[in-house]
Amino acid sequence: MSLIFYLIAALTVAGGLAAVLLKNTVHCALALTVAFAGLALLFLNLDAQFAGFAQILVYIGAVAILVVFAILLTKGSETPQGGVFSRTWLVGLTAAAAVFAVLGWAVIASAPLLPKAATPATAATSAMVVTPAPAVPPAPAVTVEQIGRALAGRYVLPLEIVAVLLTAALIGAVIVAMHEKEEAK
Amino acid sequence: MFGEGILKGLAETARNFFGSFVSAERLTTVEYPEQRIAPFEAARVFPFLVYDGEDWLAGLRCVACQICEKECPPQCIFIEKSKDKKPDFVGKPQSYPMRFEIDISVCMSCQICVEVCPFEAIKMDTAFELSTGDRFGGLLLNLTQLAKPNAYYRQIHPTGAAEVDARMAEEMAKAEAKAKTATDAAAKAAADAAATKAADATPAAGDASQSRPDEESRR
Amino acid sequence: MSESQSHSAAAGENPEGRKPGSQNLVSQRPESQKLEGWNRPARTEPEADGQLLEVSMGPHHPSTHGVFRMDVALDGERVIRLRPVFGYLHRNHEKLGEGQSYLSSMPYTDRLDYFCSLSNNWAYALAVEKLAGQQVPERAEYLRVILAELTRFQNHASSIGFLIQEMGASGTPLMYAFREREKILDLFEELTGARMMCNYMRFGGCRVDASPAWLEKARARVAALPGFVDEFERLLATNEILMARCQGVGILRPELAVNAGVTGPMLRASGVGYDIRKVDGYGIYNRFSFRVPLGEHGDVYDRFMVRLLEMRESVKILEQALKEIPAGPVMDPRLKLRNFRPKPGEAYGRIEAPKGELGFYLISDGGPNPYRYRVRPPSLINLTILEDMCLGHSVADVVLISGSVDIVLGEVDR
Amino acid sequence: MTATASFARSIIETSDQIFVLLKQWLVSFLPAAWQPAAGVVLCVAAIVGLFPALFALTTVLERKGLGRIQNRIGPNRVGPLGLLQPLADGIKSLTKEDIVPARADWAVHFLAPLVLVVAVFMGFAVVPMGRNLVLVDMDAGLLFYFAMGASTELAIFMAGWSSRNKYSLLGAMRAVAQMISYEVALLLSTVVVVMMAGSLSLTKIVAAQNQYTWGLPHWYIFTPWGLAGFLMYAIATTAETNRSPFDLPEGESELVAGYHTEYSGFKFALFFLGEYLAMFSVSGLGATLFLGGWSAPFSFLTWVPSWIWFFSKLMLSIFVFIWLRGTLPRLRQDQLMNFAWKFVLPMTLLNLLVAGLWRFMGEGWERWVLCTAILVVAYVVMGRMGMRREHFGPRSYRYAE
Repeated sequence: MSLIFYLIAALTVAGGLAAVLLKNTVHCALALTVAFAGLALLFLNLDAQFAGFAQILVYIGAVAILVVFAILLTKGSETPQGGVFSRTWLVGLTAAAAVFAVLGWAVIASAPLLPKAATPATAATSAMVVTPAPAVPPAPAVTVEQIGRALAGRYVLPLEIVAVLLTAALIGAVIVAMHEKEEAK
Repeated sequence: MFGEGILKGLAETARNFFGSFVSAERLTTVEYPEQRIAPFEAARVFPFLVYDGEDWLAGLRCVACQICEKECPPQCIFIEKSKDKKPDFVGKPQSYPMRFEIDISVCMSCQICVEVCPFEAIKMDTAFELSTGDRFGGLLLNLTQLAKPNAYYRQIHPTGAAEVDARMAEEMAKAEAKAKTATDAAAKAAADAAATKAADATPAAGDASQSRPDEESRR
Repeated sequence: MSESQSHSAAAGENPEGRKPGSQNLVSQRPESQKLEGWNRPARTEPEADGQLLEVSMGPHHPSTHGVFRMDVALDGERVIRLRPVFGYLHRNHEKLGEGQSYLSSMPYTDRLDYFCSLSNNWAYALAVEKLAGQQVPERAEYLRVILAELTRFQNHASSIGFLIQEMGASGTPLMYAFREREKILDLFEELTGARMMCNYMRFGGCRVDASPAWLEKARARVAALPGFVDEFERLLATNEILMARCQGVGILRPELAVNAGVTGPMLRASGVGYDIRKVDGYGIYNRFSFRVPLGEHGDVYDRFMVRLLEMRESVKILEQALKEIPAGPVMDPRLKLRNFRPKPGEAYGRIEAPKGELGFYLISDGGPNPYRYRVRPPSLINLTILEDMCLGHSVADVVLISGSVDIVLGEVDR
Repeated sequence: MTATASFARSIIETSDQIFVLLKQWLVSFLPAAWQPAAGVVLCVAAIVGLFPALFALTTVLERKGLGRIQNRIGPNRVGPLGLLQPLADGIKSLTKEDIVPARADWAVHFLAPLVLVVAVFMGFAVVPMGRNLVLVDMDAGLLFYFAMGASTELAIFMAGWSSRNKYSLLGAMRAVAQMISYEVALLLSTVVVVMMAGSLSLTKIVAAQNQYTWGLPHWYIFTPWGLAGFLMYAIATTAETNRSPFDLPEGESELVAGYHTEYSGFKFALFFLGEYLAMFSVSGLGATLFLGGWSAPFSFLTWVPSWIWFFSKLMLSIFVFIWLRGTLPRLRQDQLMNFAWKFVLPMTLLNLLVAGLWRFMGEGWERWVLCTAILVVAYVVMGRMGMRREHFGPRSYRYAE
């Protein structure tokens, strides 16, 4: 675990906290974007290029924009006058703690499964500085091609099911929107 | 329908792009401070007062009749008539302007003053680089700044000046003839004066009381 | 697009006779949709389904042609309400005219529609001539036609240029228009002494005569004009983006146009064949053969094309006038410009200015000044229906529609 | 004879690799441990220096070119032929007051131009600008490029929102909606290249195109799917970079200046820089994907240094951008969206199918005919349908007599 990891982790956590704690909803959305970017950097730090770039492309390029648009379109852009804490903060905290516990348990439980020797992630400090074809042992580093082959081979059925689902959702969204527009007329 | 309109437009702009390098019809720009176009003869910017001879005060054609002051649409002319009268070139006593001021920040270069002037005394200048550091005083032209010789008028409006000169020479001749028929000595002296004026390169100003065939009847 | 269909279907009630069966739609149109007041809030048509965004476009907006303001209420980008606000350039033109001699008002008319000073001169001269019963020499009439048509040509070219500029074409058509306008203005300057504020016409003729050299130059220029129109047409007329932007946008129904007193290319683009050059035949226009192009749909594209076609017709008139121009005086020799006192009475002189019917209404009480001096400015009256054309369209279209009206604020606010 | 030939070859080799050699030479002064990091810093410095310089040159070229298109001369006062104009502009924007509106969200307002420029600069990292002349040759290069491109949208939104100006917000909303719509088409239009080259690495894509038959290169643009893909790519990138005719976000006739209405001085210059850098970067990517990157257009011209080819292709596409700007009016927002979703996107999807067909039909003239036919028919049908749906078309006019 290098210094860079801690820096990125701190950035991510700070972004996440800011997203929860800031008053202005648009600032929250932007802070969330910072958290997304931090996550992407973590992926890259682990040499998972595809996951990292997909994180940026989807979460920063699309999801963040979506969130921001949603905020603006639902009149949520005004700064609330009162505090940022909701009255049901205790429930929220409990739920968050439960989720964190489950995730933590999952991580700790899977730790013994990792091969002990394979910790080459430190070699690639950042994706930007990766020199072409470094002499890193190809332990858990998954190339884009491998992901592609896996998606088009072994996992083709889940992929297609997800695609159908998303298409259906898209069509549904369009129909909902069209319906509203006609009602407005 | 399939983008051919856009392609046609692109071809047109490409033609203009290359055309502007070769055709003066296309590239009409004149790079002003270095290149200058001679102003058209009819060009008009701001009025000036014409004088004959060398001494601008004596030769000023303006008789302070104040017609231009009255007719000026934006009222930018101010004239103060003299109390006394000075003899003009034919010896006829005429008033002259004590003050004649034109505020060229108000003037709109309409040429109405030139059109209504019966004495050919006010004409339009073609000088246009008149910027000044003082926007009030600097743009209020007084008599000394306004008075310009007939030679200058000839230079900037040759055709118009030639017409005016010819007309005035004709009137001079008439006045001379009139003077000759009068036999008394005083008139003869006046005719002498007029003759010396006529011999001068700049013919004298016309007389308002004389009828000028087309100019006068038009007004 | 269903909107545009219903509009074009309702486009009836015009003297030329249009699609049968469309007439009854006009009579059935509910009262609420007829034009009553220009500042009335939204008609029944568009309805906001969200929060309205009030935008004040102008008076310092890049595309309002000067100091003109539109208070626009937007739902998203759709216009729900639009209120044109005039008067930022009011210069008291009419009252000035009442305090001045007939001659002194002439240079002020230049400044009404400063793109077409010669047309304004003519309209005013026509009114005074009617008032005084003044005749105009033949050659002066020809010169007036030549100058007015040159003015029309350059005005239409520039107005198309501005329109496309507002569509975002980074000024290319405008620069081409200005290139040609430059050459026409050179002609004006050579003849009248000024490029824009010509102050050339007088009641009873024209101020100075045109030299044969000038006429030759004018002939050469006019011979080059059709090439310029061709260039414009190649550059713009079939451009898909332009068609997509202009067609079906800002439809002006002919009955509304007539009711609102819209004139000029705007009216003709709506399909009403009304051109004062044909209707009045003022000056000597009935001697020339030219056609009046008419639009079909009354949208922005029709206005654009009608202007383009009118440029071609202007060239035709110019060619005839420059060929037939007789010799002779350009001014009635008996006329006195100074101390001009027409007999008591009233007169309305109107011409087909490039922007529409430009009229001057004068009442004389026998004095040296008009008792009443009134201008009928086409720009202002054509602008009054702006809201009706813009409702339901987007902001981008508002800019386009106001551009297609072809206004000059000097004339709107006077 | 062989000596001169080998000498010539070495000259050609050196001129081709001059920047690489220069870097190695400069780095060799440092201790071995620092060399990789120093090399990267050097490359980044080169990119950060080169492209703004190119931007300066392009602004003056654009103004002059646009001027000539419009029958004007263009700037010619500052320096010889006006070439120092960008210097004057730069000094002006640096010395101008930096105005932040009183109600603006100053932090976001400040960050927006920085985020934009940084995101755009990142894109250059993976574009090969010559043989061996690429900062990072990563496997997922194309993906990286698009990931960075996607981040610019957020910067534009930040700029528009933080200015607290109606025009800015409208402009930003327009820009973001437009960029998201066209990003889909942009991604899909490049997928065909990935399908053919079998790699997301841009160097491999160039290498796949750097072959010659009868002296002609195997650029992807010379295939039916490549041409269609290139056209779609060109349309999508024009929209992505907010250039005319898709410059709605900053349509000055409607929105004054769009999302950067409230920016002045150096921040405005940064937006300007970001826009032009985006233009260079998409031009470079387009050249890489479809025009063979740094490869020469004819086999007998391969002796010309590869970076010269890359930059000529880049400048050529910049010239096309300028030409389009000088000719076309802009579209309206809904038309822009319709165009993206109803024309460009279906065409790119169809192009995927065509590319697949091409791949599996094998060598021979049949695939040429079939692929071309499919694309042309689709284009004609869609063009006609689009026009008919919107009732567009040339009109004829009658005259009142």
